[in-house]
Formats: sequence, structure tokens, C-alpha cells
Amino acid sequence: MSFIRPNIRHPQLAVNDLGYTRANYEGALSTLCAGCGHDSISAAILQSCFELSIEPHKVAKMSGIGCSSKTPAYFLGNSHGFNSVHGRMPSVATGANLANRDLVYIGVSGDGDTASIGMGQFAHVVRRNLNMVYIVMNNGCYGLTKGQDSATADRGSASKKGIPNPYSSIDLCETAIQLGAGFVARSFSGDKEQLIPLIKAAVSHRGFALIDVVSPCVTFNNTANSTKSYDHVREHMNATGTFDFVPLKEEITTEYEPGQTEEITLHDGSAVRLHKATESLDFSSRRSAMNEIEKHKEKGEVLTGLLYLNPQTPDTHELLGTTTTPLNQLDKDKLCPGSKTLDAINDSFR
Amino acid sequence: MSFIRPNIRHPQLAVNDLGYTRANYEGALSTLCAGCGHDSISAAILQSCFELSIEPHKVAKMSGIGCSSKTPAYFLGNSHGFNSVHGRMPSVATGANLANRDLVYIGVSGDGDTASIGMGQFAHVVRRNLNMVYIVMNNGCYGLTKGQDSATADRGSASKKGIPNPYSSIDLCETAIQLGAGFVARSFSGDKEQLIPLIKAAVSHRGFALIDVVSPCVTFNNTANSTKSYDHVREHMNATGTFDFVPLKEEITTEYEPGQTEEITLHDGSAVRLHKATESLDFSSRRSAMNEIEKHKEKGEVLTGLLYLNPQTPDTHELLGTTTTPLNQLDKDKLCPGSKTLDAINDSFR
Amino acid sequence: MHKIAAVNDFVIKFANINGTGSASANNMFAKSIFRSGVPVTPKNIFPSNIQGLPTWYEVRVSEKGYLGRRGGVDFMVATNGQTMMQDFQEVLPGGYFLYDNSKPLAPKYKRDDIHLIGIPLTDICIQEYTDPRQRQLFKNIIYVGALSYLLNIEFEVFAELVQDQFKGKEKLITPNIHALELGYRYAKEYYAETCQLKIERRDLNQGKILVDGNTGTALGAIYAGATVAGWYPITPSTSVVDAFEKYCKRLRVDPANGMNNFAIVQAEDELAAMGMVLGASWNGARAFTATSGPGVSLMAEFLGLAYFAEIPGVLVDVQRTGPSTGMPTRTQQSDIMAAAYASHGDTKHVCLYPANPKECFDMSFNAFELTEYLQTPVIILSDLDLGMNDNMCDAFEWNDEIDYNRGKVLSTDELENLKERWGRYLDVDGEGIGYRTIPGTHPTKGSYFTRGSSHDEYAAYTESSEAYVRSMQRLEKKWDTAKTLVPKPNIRIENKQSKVGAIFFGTSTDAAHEAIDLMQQQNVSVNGLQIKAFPFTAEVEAFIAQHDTIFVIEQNRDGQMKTLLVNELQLDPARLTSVLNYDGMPITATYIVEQIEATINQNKVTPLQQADRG
Amino acid sequence: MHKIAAVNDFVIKFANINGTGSASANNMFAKSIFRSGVPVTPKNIFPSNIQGLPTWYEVRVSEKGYLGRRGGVDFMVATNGQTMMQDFQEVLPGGYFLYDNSKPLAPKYKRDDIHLIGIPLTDICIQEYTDPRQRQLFKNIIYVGALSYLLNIEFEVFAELVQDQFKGKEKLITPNIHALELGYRYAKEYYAETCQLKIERRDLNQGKILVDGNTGTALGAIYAGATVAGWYPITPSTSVVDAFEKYCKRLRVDPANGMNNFAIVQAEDELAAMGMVLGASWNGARAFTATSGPGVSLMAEFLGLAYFAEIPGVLVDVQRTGPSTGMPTRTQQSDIMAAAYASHGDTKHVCLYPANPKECFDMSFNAFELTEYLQTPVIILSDLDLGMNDNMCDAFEWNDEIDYNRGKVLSTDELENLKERWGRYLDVDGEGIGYRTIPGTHPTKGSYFTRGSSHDEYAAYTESSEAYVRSMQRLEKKWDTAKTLVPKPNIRIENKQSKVGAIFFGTSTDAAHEAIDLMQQQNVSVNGLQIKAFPFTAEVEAFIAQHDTIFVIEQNRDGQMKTLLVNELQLDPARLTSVLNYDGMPITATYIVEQIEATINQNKVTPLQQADRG
Ligand SMILES: Cc1ncc(C[n+]2csc(CCOP(=O)(O)OP(=O)(O)O)c2C)c(N)n1
Ligand SMILES: Cc1ncc(C[n+]2csc(CCOP(=O)(O)OP(=O)(O)O)c2C)c(N)n1
Ligand code: SF4
Ligand code: SF4
Ligand SMILES: [Mg+2]
Ligand SMILES: [Mg+2]
Repeated sequence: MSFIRPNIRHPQLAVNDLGYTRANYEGALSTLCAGCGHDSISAAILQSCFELSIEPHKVAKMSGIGCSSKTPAYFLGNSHGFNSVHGRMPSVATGANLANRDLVYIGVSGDGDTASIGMGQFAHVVRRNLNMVYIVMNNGCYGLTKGQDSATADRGSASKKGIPNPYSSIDLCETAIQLGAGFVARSFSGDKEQLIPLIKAAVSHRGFALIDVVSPCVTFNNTANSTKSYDHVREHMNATGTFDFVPLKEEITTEYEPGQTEEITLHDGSAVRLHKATESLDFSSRRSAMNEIEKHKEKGEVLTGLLYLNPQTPDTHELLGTTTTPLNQLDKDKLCPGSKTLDAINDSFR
Repeated sequence: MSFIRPNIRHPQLAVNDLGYTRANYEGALSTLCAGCGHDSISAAILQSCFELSIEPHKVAKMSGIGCSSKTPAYFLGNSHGFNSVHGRMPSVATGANLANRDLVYIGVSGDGDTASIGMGQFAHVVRRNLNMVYIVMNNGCYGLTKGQDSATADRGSASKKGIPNPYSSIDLCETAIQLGAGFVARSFSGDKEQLIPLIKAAVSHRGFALIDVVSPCVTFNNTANSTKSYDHVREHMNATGTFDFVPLKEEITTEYEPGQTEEITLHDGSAVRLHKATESLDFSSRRSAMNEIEKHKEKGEVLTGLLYLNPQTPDTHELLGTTTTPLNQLDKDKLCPGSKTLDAINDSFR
Repeated sequence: MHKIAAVNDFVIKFANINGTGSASANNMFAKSIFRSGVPVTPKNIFPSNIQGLPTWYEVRVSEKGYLGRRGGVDFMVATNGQTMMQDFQEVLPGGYFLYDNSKPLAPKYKRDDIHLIGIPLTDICIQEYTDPRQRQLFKNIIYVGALSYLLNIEFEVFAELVQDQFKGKEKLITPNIHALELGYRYAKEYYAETCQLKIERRDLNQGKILVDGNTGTALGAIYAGATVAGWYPITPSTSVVDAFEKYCKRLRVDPANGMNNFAIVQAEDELAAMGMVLGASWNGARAFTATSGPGVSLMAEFLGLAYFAEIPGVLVDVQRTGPSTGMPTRTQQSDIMAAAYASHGDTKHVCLYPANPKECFDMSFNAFELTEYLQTPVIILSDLDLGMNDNMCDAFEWNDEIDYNRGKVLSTDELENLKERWGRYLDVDGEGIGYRTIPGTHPTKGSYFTRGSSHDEYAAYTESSEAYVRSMQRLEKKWDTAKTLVPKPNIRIENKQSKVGAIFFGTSTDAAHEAIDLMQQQNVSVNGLQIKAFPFTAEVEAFIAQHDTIFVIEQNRDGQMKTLLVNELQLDPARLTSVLNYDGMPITATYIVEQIEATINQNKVTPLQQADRG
Repeated sequence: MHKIAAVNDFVIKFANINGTGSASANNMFAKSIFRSGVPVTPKNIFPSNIQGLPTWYEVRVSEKGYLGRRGGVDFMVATNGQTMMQDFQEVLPGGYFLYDNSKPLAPKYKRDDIHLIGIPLTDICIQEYTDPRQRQLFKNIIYVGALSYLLNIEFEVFAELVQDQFKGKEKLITPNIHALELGYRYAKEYYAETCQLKIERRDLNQGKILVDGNTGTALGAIYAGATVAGWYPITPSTSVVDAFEKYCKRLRVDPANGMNNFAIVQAEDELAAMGMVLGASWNGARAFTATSGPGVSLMAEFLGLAYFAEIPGVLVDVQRTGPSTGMPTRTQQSDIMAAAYASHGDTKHVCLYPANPKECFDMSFNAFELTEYLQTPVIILSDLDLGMNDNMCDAFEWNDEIDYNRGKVLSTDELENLKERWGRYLDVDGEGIGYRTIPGTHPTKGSYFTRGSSHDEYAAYTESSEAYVRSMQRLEKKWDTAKTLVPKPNIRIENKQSKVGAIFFGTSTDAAHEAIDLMQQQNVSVNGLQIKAFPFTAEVEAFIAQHDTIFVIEQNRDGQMKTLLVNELQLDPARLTSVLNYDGMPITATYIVEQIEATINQNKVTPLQQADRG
């Protein structure tokens, strides 16, 4: 059991714009293995929401089944959570979002949950561009069922069992880019500096935002021959650049070296400022993003950071033309056409 | 109802190397709508198998549910067929192939069958590189349930109902390339010249071979605003090149203009000879293929023909190390360890 | 030669090819009878294919108001060469056979007990129209015109129907009326005295409508305030969502901004459809999906989650002939068990069984009320016969006074003023139902974690045996509550003394009532009970207790409703005799009578035999 | 102060934290008793998590050979601070409480009716080992060493066990034996006369083995010649395929070329797993999958296809506590209905219910024989208790003479010599089973189209009502054939005169037999019947007919097996009284006795109450 709560509690704890302390964003004690990458991601989500001053009750946490999918119990205890069934979180999140477009939906899933049993639902929630943050805690294995290879395990990577995975792996970022996601990033549970601004930007992005976070499973897949181990990722990680999240209210002063720093304004007025490490990546081009990911893969590297961003994609509600009031707040007056109308309808059946 | 049988029957019908006539490869009368693209694809499959001199009983026809999935009843009547459940043909084909690696597996599916309900199974049969030909009869809609948009309908395309599809579309060729398929092609039901050699090459390829065939639904999606109509495809189709399939026994004389014609030898010794229309496509590069597909899409064109070919990818059996004798032919002697061994095993439980 | 003669009481069947436009002509025919004030029941018998295969349309006319299928054909309109011989054979002695005599009938069409009515449909069309599509379409209108004469249906009724049908496409009106006239005139000229089947105007359809059940279900959902639909196309349920969408677009678009007060998403499959429903219901919207058997199988896992985590959700199962793909365009009542006990573990689900479009409408509303009050999924079990065929029934009714009962949901104020510690799964009222909260309601109170794993009263994860058993027992208590809330059966006492009862539900209802009448005419009194819901209410139990012999009439092979009755009410199965029809065609009164009388007479049943229902 | 004193008859429980290596030490302890010739039943009670949460290991020692759970703890080995108080409370008066006294027990641990045995596990480890992992691991070995002394288990037995366990890693042997000695010596020094629970060597385990049921199932599949497994991980079924793989790698690799005479594919989900099984079986291989409740729900659609298209396939359902995710690491027998009637439409499936690893082995073989002969899926319903715990049973047996019966499959020659027209679904032998062909068998004969849509005798697509009914009736006939082929029940007649019978199956069997013994000791004679299969054979029917009062003992809330019995045999439910335990823990004999006696005495049952089984 590991603890993601901070150990020290000052009387003068930092408060955010809402007057909440970090404690207001905490959840139950984690029951994951000590050192599990997932706990770090939970902490990063917590920290991001705290810093973004999101009202916890305006967040809905959605998940499937797995060690990763348990984590929503370990952060944002004042938010509603829904631990659904294995691989089907995307559809539950879709329904929830249809019912109330005003909440922030944070989906947490595992690589088994998303890329195996959930592959179909994942593909489709992406192509509908549901307004949600979808975080994959990607350890290349099935933690909760004791370490079987998942579909994101790289070919040749070997977990504790020692047998190299023979199959081609699924790259969820590429899949998401291909299927039209507007925000696609990859990160590493061990890189808080990168992860927190990414989560903040993902929350601010309107539409589907994927963050595929490599998150080592210390118990089953942190081996010397695993490409999802702490050591491997640390050594082979290559960031697209560093990344600042600039909240709306902070004045945006544009002062960056041309060519290497780019600023993209998000739907809600906040912005991301990217200090690109490589000029060959064009964040606004799907082809460029896929190309860059593949190029790094060919070199045995894991490209992390923001990979693709298009802040202008219409989300599911815009595509459907749903009204701005959350559907779950429409009352009978708005919804029920009444008996007069029914009489007219009856007449049409005569 | 349309008929895919030839109307004229000469006494001196052409026979193939096995001494079979085309009639030996025919199936039942089609019950599809007159003019349905699917019937042309059936005819092309029939013709390819005839010309390849495949023994019909060495072919297993697999399908899901849909107008497209009905077609295996309309060709190769001397082959076993399996019309399974909606979207789950890939797993049934996987099981069948595991049981007998020596048959030719021809899977036929629809875009609804593959890209909606079957998306997960499709992704996974690709990444396991099952040795099969997977033909998608892609009409951008659900024919059998009366014309709803499918997940391959292009954004903005409108079927008979007249409402433009709002969602991002799934490009099955890109998905397959990304997930490691060794043979990926796109074609058009109206282009027999291209389709037949592609099918022949796909059958000869060892491993997963996808042919995504645009196949207009005359009843529901052959409208002026549909990008899957006969007219649209004819006008916007752009082939990667022309294509010859060179069977093993024909002497391969290499005489082509350098740079533009490429010859690739398949696992079984036959070859494909490509007369490239564009130099920028490198058939052996996944990145190049995806790039090229996307580039054409940006121009509103449908890139057809062979898109990617790697004849060297190990298929599921090679990845699993399965024995060469089909598993369904192993007898008790090979399979049952016998009572002596069981005694020893019992001892290990004491 | 004998001629079947009847006024307002016969069966006419149309044999067509699908995709040739016959459907709308045939519908017009049925509607003309409805508008003549005579009860009518049309049934579409169509193939699982889009174009070019045989399709039939069977219309029963019954002044007595019998709406079940009768069986037997008095008048056949045969326009399909592929099935012509079979159609020819099917006509009852003394009946009529209308065919296209542009070509003479082949000699093999030999029967001297029926009356041939040849109309040169093709020739007339070739003469009148040049466009091949028109030639095909108007053929159908021409035979309808002929029927207007032959059956004595007022021509004005058709004229009006055409006008209604082509509202907005006025230039189609005249040609259609012309085509009707062509048929009318030809029939009048050549078959003046031939047909003894007649429609006479009555006024029996006051307050009635003629509509398909799926439209009823969809309208019920609209009136119930459903806003979210996640679905996946499958025959025969697709038209539920089609109708929902159609009426949403008419009734639910905000006039101020043109935006939709609803959201319909075509899911990638049925698992996703159900997931969307649960997500939306969890989040406080009324949500539903519609599917058929294969979809129900695929939703089993999610239904179990909803049962155990206590999430509302409405599932409409428009049943078709199973198992597996079965006969997708034939009817059956065979998902009774699959629905009631869907999912692994100890699960059971509230089910409603509508028998006509009006009940579809009412039960659709009921379903939303029940699912939210009970916090458990509710499944509406309709079927192809009801869902896709026009059925005559009472007009839909809505009481504007009725408010939605959203069940035990805590508002912001209620949360604010909570005195005691709130527990999502605490049984505060002793009904087995806890108070739930909707995400976003209150900044600091009422959040909880929904899960399909074992949880205690406060929604916390638990592996405690005791906590698990407590929640399973509370779910049983909730089940008992459900028994008091679901719609009560419809009971018909023919004779208080009679010890014979018949139980039926859904689309077996009309035929069962007719059968009871038929038996009463033979002085056999059978009391009837139409089940409307699972679990069964006390009235069902009492009815069974009051009768020594009970027939359970259903349209499946395995007597699934009987199984539910026996299991849920702990009845001796020997007390219930199954009357089973499962060939994919709607059950008939004659068949029921045969089966029941066989048992009564011989005290012996052969329930699994298929009867000849000629 | 009272001390529980017993020889070879007590319950000892280990309270540990998962992921700390206690499992292998505890297993060694159980095995030491087995090797002492005394019957033993260990049960793992573990959380649905990987590391850091409480886990228990409960070992029953029973010279009389009772293998069910007993309940109550005579000796507690408490090494987990998180649960220590609860563990402390659980010890029966007069019992023993072994704890780590490196730190003194907190004052709240106050009971004067139990005996404390403090062993400074931590201190010893700190003293002996520097590596923190070793310190943790050897703690467990040290308490096992102490138990060797305290319970009088021969030290040599442990020495041998260590040697066996570390075969191949010899350098671990000495340190382990050393750790055992540390514990042994400490106990001897400080607790010489404390414990009155003793193991005495016997020779009661001749011909027995101690193995988990999932291994039995896997070996059965190997011996049955299964070559294809498609599966998806889920507790508690994962180890079926793990064991299958392990033994395949040992026994099925071709010595000539190192290639595999098997293929195991981890599917993307359970739908795919079942699809693979059906594809492989259709193509003539013996194929299976293993899953648990959620997987069964997901397989419903495919099971319906297999039923209707008549495709073989073996599904192993290792049940856990439902509904939904429920308690994934607790046991239950609650997929009885979900399995038997899986899928929409009229479907039913052959089920087998093994009670111990030997039956897992035998029924696994049976399942493949039956599924191929009957051409319908066969479901093996095991559960977590049986599948994942070591269970004592008779050694596995195999008769080398037995040949596989692959059922009605036409060979190339048979096809060549066919005299009549072959029809895939023709009932040639009157058993309701047609002759099938495997793809690739014959160049021109025997090909057909497999489909889940309605088909005639020649496998052609049909929408004919008659053809459909014929095939549904033939499937019923096949069901009757199945009744004659499935394993017969195990009947135990205590007393021919007795009119009281108990019916049980699977993991309720051992406890039921013990309960029958207990009641017999009180002069209550109850006859017993262990159901082995669905559909029920004539023997089951006869047994029920012979008894006035029947108890149906099962581990679910809703009395699911009772429902099957009532429905399938058309029994009066009043004749069957349910004895239900569904709290996730294996049922005990005491609980059964309580329930049965309550009924017998008061003629009144409260089946849904949870009993205290202290
Ligand atoms: C339908 C179903 N099948 C299987 C399982 C068992 N199961 C639980 S978690 C899991 C995989 C978890 O892997 P992943 O999503 O990668 O999460 P991780 O534990 O690695 O974080 C599986 C197969 C289940 N709960 N439900
Ligand atoms: C589980 C399930 N859901 C839905 C259906 C209904 N259904 C039959 S075919 C089909 C879609 C077919 O579309 P596609 O695969 O594109 O084939 P097409 O008819 O266009 O060739 C659907 C939804 C079904 N048979 N099974
Ligand atoms: S098993 Fe792996 S994924 Fe699960 S909690 Fe432990 S380290 Fe994390
Ligand atoms: S509906 Fe469309 S896909 Fe189906 S047969 Fe007709 S044209 Fe082809
Ligand atoms: Mg994982
Ligand atoms: Mg399609």
C-alpha cells in the first residue's frame, strides 16, 4: 500500500483561487503497490485540479476495471466517481457527458482496459470527439490480473514472466490522432514537470484529450527487458519540448525565440506555450505528429510531451447541436409536449 | 436480386490448372440489390480463386453480419463458409486458422461489421498478423439495416437520408498499417482490373492482408452527396499505380523502367509487380504509406491500389511457434501424454 | 361455385417483391379500411433483405374488433411470380385470387374452388407510363384502385389518403389518383359482380388510432422526458429510435436557438449503447436504448452492473425470432428469460410487456418512472409484430397534471440540510431503495463512488461478507417494492365459477381474447389475465390461486413466461399448461382454442407440436 | 484455563499481507500435513489487489477426511497489524494466538480465554538477515518452523518440502531450512508445553493428491487432446490457462523440431475468446476457453450462435461472487442460470459441475467428448474455492485404452462413398444430431454454410416457419439425447427408508456430505445426491421422486439450481427447500445442518438469512 497524501500538514496550507487546499482534492488511501506509477499520476491529477481551481464537484471521474481504473478512488474524493466495467468506460463517459455537458470528465483507464477489451469503444469515443480528458495509465501489462502482456506492450518487450511479447503493439496516441482527437500527448508517470501542465491543458481543451502516460508496474513489468520499466523509459524518453500551461487570467506576454516556441490558445482562453525541442514537429499537423512518433520509435525512443493539438475541433455536443443547458437540467415544461400536441399526433395516425 | 453467374455457357468453357471451370467456383444466386457493389467484389473473388487454381475445398470463407457478410454464400459454393455474428468474424477466423493453418482464409466483412461493432476484433486480428485475406466491402453505411452512416463514412458525406455525417471517419487501411499488417490495399468494386490482381496477391501473401474495397450501396448511399457513390469514387479515385500479379510458375523476367516499377516477391514465390504512379510512395514504408493516404485525403482523393507491402512479417503461427501439421490433424498419440506421465504428474501434487 | 361472402370480416393478403414500392400502397389499403370505420389489422411479412425477395402484407378486417392474426386467406393479391404458386394454393376454397393477367396464367394454376380476378397491371402501366420506375410503382396503386371497387371501399377515402400522403409533394396527387382510377375502372368493367367480400362503412374506430408499436414507445419516451438515446441499429427495433428522432426534431428543438433538447448517438455496438444509457441515467438524464435479442445478449454485463450498482436505464427489446440471428424479420416472445435474468450472478430485472401501441406509449412512460424510482434497469419487451406493424388501439393519452417522479434524488438544499450522515445505499425508508445524488449538485456533500464491485451502505468498496449479504438482501427488498409499483395485470372474468384461466401477455393478448370469446361461444368459460410486468403483482398470484387449470399462452418454444411464473411465485408447474407458438408468425385465436380444447377434452397436452393454422 | 486439545482435527488460520511471500510458506505448511498422511484443506482468502492488503490462509486438518470448510479458528498465526484485532477476536475460546512479539502486544489485546504465543519474528530476522526482502520472506518460514514444533509436525517433512520446492535453485535450500530451525528452536525453548493441537502421522492420503481444481481442468484438457485455447485473463479462471500452458510446454512440444502441438492466444476480450473457440471447434480442433461471470455475460451472444448453428466448444466458468464485478476474490455458485440459459431466444446449454480437482480433470475430458458428440457448447462450472485452492482428492486417472470420440464427423472416405444426399442438419440417427464435415476434407463433397440464421436440413438459409420449427424441435430431441450422455449423479443412500434427501453439487458437496454424517450422528438420516450435469439424468428425477422433502444446497442467493430442477423436471417447488449460502465464503457443514434441522424441526425455513458460522 502506498500513500499519495502529503505527509506534512502545515497550518498555513496553500489555498487555490477557490480557497481550497490540496486536502480538498484528496481521495482515499491508495491500495496499489508501493512504487506503482499509477499513484504518481493520481497525484498529478490531484495537483492539476487543485492548481486549476476546479470545483471538485464539477468533476466526474470515470474508469473501467484494473489497477489503473481503481485510482479515481484515490484522488478527488469530493467528486463523483464511476468505476464501470472492463473496457467500457468510454461509453459510460459518453452517456454521462450527453446528460450534462457542464462537468469536467476525467476518464482513467489502463492499457488493457483501453487497448484490448476497450479498443472499439476507445476508437469511437475519439471519433465523436467527446469533451473529456482520457488518461491511460500505460504499463504495458495487466496489473490487476497479475502481469499478462497488454496490447501496448512493445514487440520484444518482456515482463516478469520473461517471454518477449510477439505481437505488434498498439500506439494509442497514433490511433487517437488518426481518428481525429484534437489533443494528444504522451507522458511518463515519473515526469511530474511534464505531466501536470499537460493535464491542465487537457482539462482546458474542449473536445477529446488523450494523455497516454507510461506508468511502470513495479510488480510485474519493471524488468530489465521491459520497455515500460522506469529505467527504460527514463533512458529512452525524448520530449517534443517543454511545455507551459498559461491560465486565462495570467497575462500572456509573447516573448519567445521564433521558430522554437509556439503558443496555442485553447477554447477557454487559456493557452499552452510550447518550447519545441525539434523543429520537424508541427503540432498542428496530424501527419507530422504520426511521422514524428514513428521516427522516434524506429530509433527505439519514446517521444513524450504534446504531440498534436488542434483547439478548434467541435465536440460531440456541437456535432449534435445539443442545447447549452445540460440535458439533465431540463424540466418537464421543456421536455413534455403536452396533451394538445398529442391529440394532433393521434390524428396523424388516423 | 442480381446474378453474378455468367450468362453464357460455352461447351468449351475455360478450365484452370486444376481442370476446374469457373462454375466450380460459383455460389448461390445473390439476393443483394441489383447493382450493389458487393456483387462485383464477389465476382472478383471468384475470378481470382479460379485463376489462382485454388482448390475450393481448401478455402474457408468467414464473415460477420450484413449485406456484405452474406456474400460468401454467393461465391465458392464448394468451400465451407461461416456466417458468424455481427462484428466478430476476426475471432472466429482466428480460431479456425489456429486449428488448421493449411487452408486459405477469406474473410468478408462490411464497414459496419468491421469499423463499428468489430473495431476491437479487427485491430487485434491485425496485430496478431493472422494469415488471412480480409476484404471489407466498404459502402460507408449499414446496408442491411437500411442505410445508417457507418464509421467509415467520411465527415460531411450524406446518404439517402440527406444528413451529413458529423463524425470523423475511420480509415481501415491506415489502422491496419499502423497495427502491423503486412499487406494493405484499397480498391473499388467497379475496378475489376485492379481488384483481381490485388486479391490474388493478398491470397498469396502470408500474413494479414487487408483489401478495403469501396463498394457503393445503390439503395442507400449512392447519392450525389455521398463520397462512397459510384460517381464520386470514379471521379476521385487515384491509383498508386498499376499492378500485376505474377504467379510462381511464370518466369519472372525483370524488365521495367527503373524507379517506377518495383517487384516484390511474396512468401510463396509468386510476385507482385508494381508500376508506380507516384515516386513519393515507398511501398515498404509504413510512414510513407500513411503519409500518402493522408495527402490524398487532404486533396479529396481516394488513393487506391497497393498501399503497403512487407512480405516478411511472421504470421500468428510463426509468432506462436505452432507445429506445421494442422492442429486439427494431430491424433491422440501426439496429443495425449498417457497414464504413465499422469502418474508422475500426480506425484508432483503430493 | 362457392364464394366466400362477408361484410367487414375477412383476410386479404398481398404478395409482393420488396423494394418495389408495394409497402406504401398496401398501407394505404389498410388505412382505407380504418377510415371506413372498420377495425383492421395489417401485418407485414418481409424477408431479411433489402430488395428483390418475396414479401407479404396480410390484412385482417374484423367488424367484431378482433385484432389478432386470423390465418387463412380469403383474397390474395398476387403480384410476385416467385411465390405465385404458393400464394395460389394458400387461398381458401371460395376465395379470390387477383393476379396480373398481362400474360395468361400458366396451365399449372388449376383450382376450381377459387375465383380468379385478372387485371392486366403490366399492360396498363406500359400503356400509361414511360418511366420504368413509375411503371413499377403505379402497378401497386392500380391494384389498390381495383380493390376499392371489388371490396366496395369508398373511392373518396382513397382520394383523401392520397392527399394526406403527398402533402408537400402535391404534384404527385393527381397521378396517384389517376392510377387508382385505372384499377377501379378496370375492375368495374370486368369484374362487376365477382367479389362477395365487402367493406361497409361503420363507426367503430372512434378514439382509435392505427400506428406501429415502436412509434408508441418512442412517443412515450418523448412524453416521459427522455433526453438521451444511445442505440445500435437492429431489426425490428431500429424504428423506435427513428421515431424518437423524428418527433424530437419536431417537438424538442428549442424554438429560441434551434438547438436540440435531446441527444441521440448511434453507438458502435450494443454494449456501448447500454453504457451510454447508464452513464446518462447515472448523471440524471432519462435515457434509453432499443435493441433486439442479439443486443440483449451483448448488454448482459452492463445490465448486471446496473442491477448491482443500482443505476436506472430503460432498455426496449423488440423481440424477433431467436436463437442467434434466427429469423430477423419474424416475431417471437423469446427473450423473456434472457431479459428477466440477464447477467451472471444473482440478478433479476423489472420487465414490462406491452400488448399494443397504446401500452407501448404508457409503459414507455412507466418504464422511466419505475427505473428512476427503483434505481434499477427496466426492460420493455415488445416484439416485431407489435413494433413494426400498424396496430389498432386507443389513442395515446397524456394527463398534463402528472409530474415526473424522479425518485429518491437529493437536491442541493436537501444535501445542504442533511442532518445525518448520508449513505448512498442506506435503506432509509425500508423500501430497499437508497437516496442517490447527481454529480455536480453540491460542492462538498453527496459525492460517492459508483461501482460494480461489492460496496457498503456508504458506497465504499468492501470485501466483507456481511456487508455483501446486506446489500444483496436489500436488493431483494427492493424487488418486493417493485412488485407493488409495476403495472397490474388486466383481468377478464368470463365466469366467476370457471376454474379455467388463461394467462397471456404482449402480442398474444389479442388472439387470446378472441380465443376466450370463441370458447365462450362453445360454452367453455375461460377467464383471462394479461400480465403486464415482471415481477408479478399480487393479482397474478391470486388469479392463479383461483383457477385449477391455467393456460399460459406465449410465443416461444420453451414456455419462458411459465418458467418465470413458476420460479417467481413458487408454483407447481403442473398447474400451468403451456400454449406455445414459435414459428415466427403471430399466434392465432384458432390455434389457442385448439390447444386449450385438446387439453380440456383429453386432459393431455402436446405443447411443443406445431399446429396447422390454415 | 481451557485449552483446545485435538489430534489431527483443528483449524489454523494465517493472517498475512499479500505480496509478502507468505503464500509459499503457508502452502508448505499445508503440504506438510498432507505428507504426514493427514487429510487437509487449505483455503486462501485474498483481496482483489496485488500488494499490501490483508490476506488469510485457513487450513482445516481433519483425520476423518472432512474437506469442506469448518469455520472457527483454533490457532491463529497473526502477522498482519492491520487486521490483528479482528484476528485476535476470531480465535475460539481455548485457542491459540501466535504473534510477533518483537514489539509487546498493545494493552487492548485482552482476552483471558486464549493462549498467546509470542515469537519475535522481526527481531530474529533483523538479527539474522541484512537484506530487507529476506527479512520479510524468512519471517514466514520462521513461523512455519515454530509450528513444526508447536503442532508436532515432523521436521524432516519440512526439510523434504524445502528440497522439493527449490529443486534447481539449490542454494536456497540451506537458508530456508535454517529459518525453519530458527522458529522451531524458539518455540521449543519458550513454548514447550503450550499447544495441545497435534499432528500425528497417519497413512490416510494414499492415492490422494493435493492440487487446485484449475490445474485439474487444464490437465483434463491436455489429456482430452485440446489444442486451441483462446482466453482473456480474469480471476479466478486465469490459472486454468496458465496451467494448460505450463503443461503444454512440458508435454506438447514436438521433440523433433521444438514446435508446439498447441496454440494459446490471449484474446482481446471474452467475446473474442469465445469466437476463437468456436472457429477452432468448427474447424475440427478441440478448443476451449476459461473465464468467470463477467466473461460468461459477454459470451452470451456467441453461446447462442453455437447452440443454434450446432458448433462444439468448451467453456470453463470458474465462478466468483456476483453480480457484476462483485467480489472477484470470493467464491459463489451463482452463474448456474446465466450458463444454462445463456443467450436470447430459446437456448439451453449442457453444464457440468465438478466438486473436486479429480472431477475437474474427468469432466474436462467429458466436456470435450460431449461437446463434439452433441455439437453444442459444454460449460464446466467450477468456482474460486475449487479452482484456486488446493483441494485433496483422488489422484488423476487415465485409461490408455480409451480413444477420443470425435462424434459424427464425416471422413474423406465417408464423403466419397455417400449414397444419399448429405444434409448437415439431417437427423439421420434419430438422436437429433446431424453429421458434420470439417473444411478441407473432400474436394467436392461436404461443404456447407454455417450460420446463426435459420437454416434447413441442408444448411440453406430459410425463412420458412416449418423448417424453423423442425430445427428447433430437433434441438429438443438432441437435448433429450444429452440427458442420456452426461455424467450421472453420485447418490448416497444413508437409509432407504428416509424420506429426506439433500441435493448438492460442486463445492457444496464436501460440506454436504459432512452435514449428512453429522445429522446421522443425531439419528437424522438424510440421503444425498450430487448433481454432476445439466440437463438432469433420469437418476436425479428418480431420487427426487423417492423423497418427500428435498433440500437443495447451493451457494447463491436465488436458489438457481432449484430453479433449474423445477423448470427442467417440472417439479413442484414446494418439494424443494433451498439451503443457501452466498456470502462469498465456502459453505460449512454446520450451517447446512442448522438450516436443515430448522426446517425439519419447525417445518419452516428461512433460507435467505445468513447464518452465523462461528
Ligand atoms: C469482462 C472482464 N474481463 C476480465 C476482467 C479481469 N480484469 C480485471 S483488470 C484486467 C486488466 C487490467 O489491465 P489494465 O487495464 O492494463 O490495468 P492495470 O491493472 O494494468 O492498471 C482484467 C483483464 C474483468 N474485470 N472483466
Ligand atoms: C449484435 C447485432 N447488432 C445489430 C445487428 C443488426 N445488423 C445487421 S447487419 C448490420 C450492419 C451492416 O452494415 P455493414 O457491416 O456495413 O454491412 P452492409 O450491409 O453495409 O454490407 C447491423 C447493425 C446484428 N445482426 N447483430
Ligand atoms: S500490480 Fe502493477 S499496476 Fe497494479 S498496483 Fe501493483 S505496480 Fe501498480
Ligand atoms: S442495401 Fe445496399 S449494401 Fe445491401 S444489397 Fe442493397 S445495395 Fe447492396
Ligand atoms: Mg495495464
Ligand atoms: Mg456497409
